[in-house]
Amino acid sequence: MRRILETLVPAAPLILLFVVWESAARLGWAPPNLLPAPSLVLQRLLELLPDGEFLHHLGQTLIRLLGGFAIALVVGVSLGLLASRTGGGALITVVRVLAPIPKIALYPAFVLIFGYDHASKIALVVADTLFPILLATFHGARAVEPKLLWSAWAAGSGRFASLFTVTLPATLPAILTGCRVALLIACVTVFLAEMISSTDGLGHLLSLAARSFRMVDMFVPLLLISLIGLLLNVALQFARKHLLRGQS
Amino acid sequence: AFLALCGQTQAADDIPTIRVGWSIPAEEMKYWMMRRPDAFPDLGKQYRIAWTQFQGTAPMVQAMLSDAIDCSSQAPLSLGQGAASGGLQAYVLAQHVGERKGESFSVYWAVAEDSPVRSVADLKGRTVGVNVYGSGVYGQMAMILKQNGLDPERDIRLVETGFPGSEAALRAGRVDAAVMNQPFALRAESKGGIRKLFSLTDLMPNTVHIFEVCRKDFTDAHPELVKRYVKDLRTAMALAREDRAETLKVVSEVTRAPVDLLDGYLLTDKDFARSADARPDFEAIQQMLDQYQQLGMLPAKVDVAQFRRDDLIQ
Amino acid sequence: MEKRAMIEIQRLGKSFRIAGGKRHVALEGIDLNIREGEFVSILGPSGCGKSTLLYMLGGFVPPSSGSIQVQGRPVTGPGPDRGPVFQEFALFPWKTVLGNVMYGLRQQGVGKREARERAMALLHKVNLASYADFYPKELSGGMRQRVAIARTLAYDPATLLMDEPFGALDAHTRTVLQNELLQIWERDRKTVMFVTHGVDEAVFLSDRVVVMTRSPGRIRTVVDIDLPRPRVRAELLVDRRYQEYVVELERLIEDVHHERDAEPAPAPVAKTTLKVATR
Amino acid sequence: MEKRAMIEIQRLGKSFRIAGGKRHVALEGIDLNIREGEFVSILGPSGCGKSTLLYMLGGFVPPSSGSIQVQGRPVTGPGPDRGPVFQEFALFPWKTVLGNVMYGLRQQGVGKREARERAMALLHKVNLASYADFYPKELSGGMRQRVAIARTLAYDPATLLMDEPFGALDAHTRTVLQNELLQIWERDRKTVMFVTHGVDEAVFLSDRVVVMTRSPGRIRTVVDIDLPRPRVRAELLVDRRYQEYVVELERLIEDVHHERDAEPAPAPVAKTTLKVATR
Amino acid sequence: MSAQAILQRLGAPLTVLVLLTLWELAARALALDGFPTATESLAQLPAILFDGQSLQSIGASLARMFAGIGLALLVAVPAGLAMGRNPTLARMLNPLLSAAYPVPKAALMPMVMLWFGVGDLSKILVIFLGVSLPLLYHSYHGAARLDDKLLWSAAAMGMRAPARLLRITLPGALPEVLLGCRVGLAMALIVMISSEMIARQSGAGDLLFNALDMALYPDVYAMIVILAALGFALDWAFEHLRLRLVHWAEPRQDAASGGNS
Ligand SMILES: Nc1ncnc2c1ncn2[C@@H]1O[C@H](COP(=O)(O)OP(=O)(O)OP(=O)(O)O)[C@@H](O)[C@H]1O
Ligand SMILES: Nc1ncnc2c1ncn2[C@@H]1O[C@H](COP(=O)(O)OP(=O)(O)OP(=O)(O)O)[C@@H](O)[C@H]1O
Ligand SMILES: [Mg+2]
Ligand SMILES: [Mg+2]
Repeated sequence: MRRILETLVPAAPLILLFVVWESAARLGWAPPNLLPAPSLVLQRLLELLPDGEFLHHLGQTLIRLLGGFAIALVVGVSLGLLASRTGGGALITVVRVLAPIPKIALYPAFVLIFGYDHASKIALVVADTLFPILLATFHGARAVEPKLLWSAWAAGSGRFASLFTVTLPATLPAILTGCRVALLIACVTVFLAEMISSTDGLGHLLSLAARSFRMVDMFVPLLLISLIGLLLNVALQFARKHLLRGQS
Repeated sequence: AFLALCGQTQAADDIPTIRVGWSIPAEEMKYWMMRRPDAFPDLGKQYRIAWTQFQGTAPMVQAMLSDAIDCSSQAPLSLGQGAASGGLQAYVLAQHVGERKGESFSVYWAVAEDSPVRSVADLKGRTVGVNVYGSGVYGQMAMILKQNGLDPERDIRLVETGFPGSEAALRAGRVDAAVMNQPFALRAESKGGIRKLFSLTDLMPNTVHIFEVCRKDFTDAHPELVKRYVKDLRTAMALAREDRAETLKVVSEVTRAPVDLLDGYLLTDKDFARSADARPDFEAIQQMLDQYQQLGMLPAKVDVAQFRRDDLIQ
Repeated sequence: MEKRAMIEIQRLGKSFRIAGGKRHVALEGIDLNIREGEFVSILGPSGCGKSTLLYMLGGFVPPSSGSIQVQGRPVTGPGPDRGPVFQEFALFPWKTVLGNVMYGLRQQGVGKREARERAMALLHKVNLASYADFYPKELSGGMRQRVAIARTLAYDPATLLMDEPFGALDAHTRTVLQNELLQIWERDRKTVMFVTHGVDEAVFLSDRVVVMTRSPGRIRTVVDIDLPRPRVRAELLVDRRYQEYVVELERLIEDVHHERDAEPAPAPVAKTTLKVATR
Repeated sequence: MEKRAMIEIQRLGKSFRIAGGKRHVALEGIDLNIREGEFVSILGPSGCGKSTLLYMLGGFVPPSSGSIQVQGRPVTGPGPDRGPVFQEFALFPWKTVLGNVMYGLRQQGVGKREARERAMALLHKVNLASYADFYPKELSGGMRQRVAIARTLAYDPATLLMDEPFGALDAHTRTVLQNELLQIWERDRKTVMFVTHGVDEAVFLSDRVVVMTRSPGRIRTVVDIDLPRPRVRAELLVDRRYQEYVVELERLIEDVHHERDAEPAPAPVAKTTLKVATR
Repeated sequence: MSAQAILQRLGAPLTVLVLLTLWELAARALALDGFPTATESLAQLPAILFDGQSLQSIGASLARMFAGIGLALLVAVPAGLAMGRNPTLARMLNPLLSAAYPVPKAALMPMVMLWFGVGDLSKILVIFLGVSLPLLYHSYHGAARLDDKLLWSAAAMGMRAPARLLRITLPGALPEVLLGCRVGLAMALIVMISSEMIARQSGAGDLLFNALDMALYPDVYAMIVILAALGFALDWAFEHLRLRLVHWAEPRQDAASGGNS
């Protein structure tokens, strides 16, 4: 009983949202040609899920999403750690200049450089998710208690090695927060890339449906990306719990 | 919608306002009205216009469905889909641009000069660029491919380049055939190295590209207002055609394209066709709607009659 | 039998920039030579710069003036020859107790298995073997302090820089660890800099006791503790000389506290001839 | 003359979930009554649960079993009647020394000016007046500890819960603050729970001393300290009864340490008849 | 020492110069139509910067951006802090948030237009959503990692929970909150532009996307340069503010470098 309640609490707002949405659609609070009932969307989603072609689109999106995120994670954490050490000032200037650029404007160049396949979309995801991770890592690393580093150096750990044995684990909480932000941005960006120019992926399905005003079909990818975001976040939360079991 | 009122820049006095959506690059009538309002005696005095620019026609259908705008520029496909699937009810009141075989520019697909692709059929297995997958232009291309024995879904690899990115994609070798529209076609031609493969006039001589649409409920409620608007649109068309030099300036102000570039095609035979009275070509529209239905891009037959309100067009 | 100086501190000073933008002088004109294998304690009022001195010896913080040489070479940074035990412990929160103690060994290239064994042996000594899998946040203050001590002892640095290492321990545990430390020291002849507030602890453990003035810290006096070694607590406690040392140091500390800030501190006496305790 | 119980602790126990998922018992079956205005010290081995006990008294951490009543009402949360001094100080890092000490006063609605004056007076007492504008990170360990003491004394809670409050101080400063605390206590008759590792400190300050067993902590013995008040250090140090208390408590602590874990802890003796020290 | 100081002063301009040179070289080497060289793009700057209307557009965008940021600060920071200190609240809101944030705002434009019109309000909303993401999560985790004993101390002084959120949790988590702000500020410029992608009135995004639509790539990149400069200036100003606000938390000046080497 208690367990049921415990799993229900986090789900409650989502359920509430669904109820409100459903009644909004059913009771005509929102025009049905703009907002379809969630039950219809869910039903369509369940119809589509076993469909091979739909799964292919889903797969394409996931490859771009996770591929881009993984690259941003590795690059962002490495650069952030390096920038936190002396001499990293130049790197931070570069970040300052590049971070606020709307990456979407670079997309034409990405397409010409990387082609119309995965690479250009992954590049866009990387460009959008890199900086949240990099900045979080940088600030986290700068705030590491110096005595932890001193302890490591005194124990014979080299400057470079201590980056991984001390700075990285001590920065992990900040990095994971950056990841959380970046992961959600990645979800949005991959859709944006697929909506602008693509012939596959969920974003493509969405813009196709939107252009022909098939609202139920349009909300299927939206619902799916929500679910993906939710699942990725749950995964991240587990990772966080495991990785930070000693801390906080 | 009540929130829309707060966000909207409402006219302080009781001069009626039309909320109009527009886009670039080929709506000279609207650009004139935006940039040279003094040339229109009623504008600003009898009625006002709140302009909002959109990326493409589909968002404008959505905006009309959301009651966020009253009138907008549309293309046959987006209007047809809006009507068939979105429940949009609207009138087509003026035509911005179309094509006229032999007299005007026609959207075409280009290949590199030295490309082995010589005919449409040669496109089999090639990468073809299109502005937007599922757009009207795509539909007509698909029709042409079919007529040449190609299955547009299987026999070619399609990528979305958009009109602006088309030339660059072709030159970078990312596509084998690229879709060309003005002013990008002119720029590409002047640099050379490309060859026309086929154009939309191969399919039909009088493709309609953009026309003006107003919501039915809005028009029926404010017929006088819409009438004034349509009248001014026609005045703008006349002005645009008469005073080309000024039109070049106006368009340059709006699109920020340099006058030199515009001078190369705008309102010449390298440009789309405009009719003096800006009258919509309903027949051509119907023909296009039928093609789209044939291709499965429209779920049902859309009768153009529902978009007519002749008393406003005279 | 004079041994050569392991650590040479000359006219060492340190000032900090504080939030207002002003500078705060923490230490001034410290002169001190420490021989190899010597056990030197530092006594001084709270805030007089004892920790700061250790940081500079460790090479963690650069001096503002003066110089420090260890084995004839200027200190440019930390090294595994000088092992610190920080006042705030500074345990790695992401590592278990065992992981913390193994860290230094692993850094020195000791194999996992051996590192584990040696770490566990040390944990037994500090009476924390049953807490090997705990994380620092799950420990009490005194337990953390013991882990910090074990972590540094584990990789066996030639010099120990210990900042009130037994401050959070109960009397019994403290005595046990004092004896443990003395044993290690007597066996390996480490050089030890030992900051403490316990006068009796300082006398019990040290060859020399440095008494510092109030902030800004200078060296007030250096007292040689001429007591036989190995020292046994029970014997020492009834030794008259031991008691005299304690009384004398307590008096010195009282003096330090009652010297007005305005008065110039007496000239440092670090250069007194060193007498090696008879062993 | 029996005063009524200020704090009633019954069969109190606390266990923690540790990282592995297991539970670790920190405290077990604590029974203790503390009268209003009583000064009770707690002695016990490192890690036996002294801090945990104070956390529960403060209402910061809920007990796993048993109950605590303060003035007849169960503790449900923290309140300004019980002021803690934490072992790790827990200063507000974004406030200056002065800001930290003023904080509680301002919280109680004392005007800015008055709060400032009272805070400065306290800072003078802990000898930190010239550091009023420093931020916590710019202080030495002992200075931080003094700020923490001043911060709690400032808002004048009826009960003080002090966790090794003088642990990081040098002997002189410690004596000064002990006397200060005694004065405040004698004037305001606060109830004080005082965790310490200093047996002499406990005897010098307390009405009763609670000795705890090794982890999991239980109460081993409660010793009444039947020494006259007001107590003067110089007199006390030569008082035979004082020395006897110290020796007895030291012996008790030794015993506690040598009791095997396996042995059942002796029955708690908290309910011994309380004798109020003659004053 | 002074040479080092000079180098430090010149560091940022020097880095920017290197960046521009790299861009120039890369663009020349690639010779792509959609990727103009630095010189071509910088040449377009005066046309934009000396045009009153363009400046007004950029100003209008910035005004919306600051409105969005202000809203995000007011809503996301308290919400994040509350989630950080209240696990039940966090458990309830987390799924909702992680399901809501991934939804591309562009796709919801019809609904947004329906409820908020095509004007400033809907754009401010989109900016708010973008900026609130890092603010919320950094506040959340910052608050969750706060040392309990600080809150205990305040509670023992008689401070109630809502006041603790404002006066203890907020300052205690401030370093992390401000990190969220720094990320949010960079994102604000990005969202400011992308909020103007679909429905445009006068704004910086309008300038940029029009140039994109016309394939005027040097203009696009000139806008990018302007945005980068704006971002740089904002970040620079914010860093100063940040250091003033959290100087108490910065590790010792000479700490991370360690030693006097
Ligand atoms: N980062 C800093 N910024 C400014 N002043 C500092 C800093 N660190 C230490 N100080 C000052 O330097 C002086 C010496 O500090 P230190 O920690 O060395 O004292 P200590 O002798 O170890 O004291 P304690 O016995 O209390 O630990 C103090 O007055 C302190 O205020
Ligand atoms: N958060 C926690 N999780 C798990 N175990 C804990 C936690 N906090 C304390 N403990 C355990 O509870 C026991 C008592 O800890 P506590 O801090 O109360 O000890 P203490 O008597 O104050 O010791 P010390 O004198 O060393 O400060 C210890 O064994 C410790 O490991
Ligand atoms: Mg210190
Ligand atoms: Mg404790």
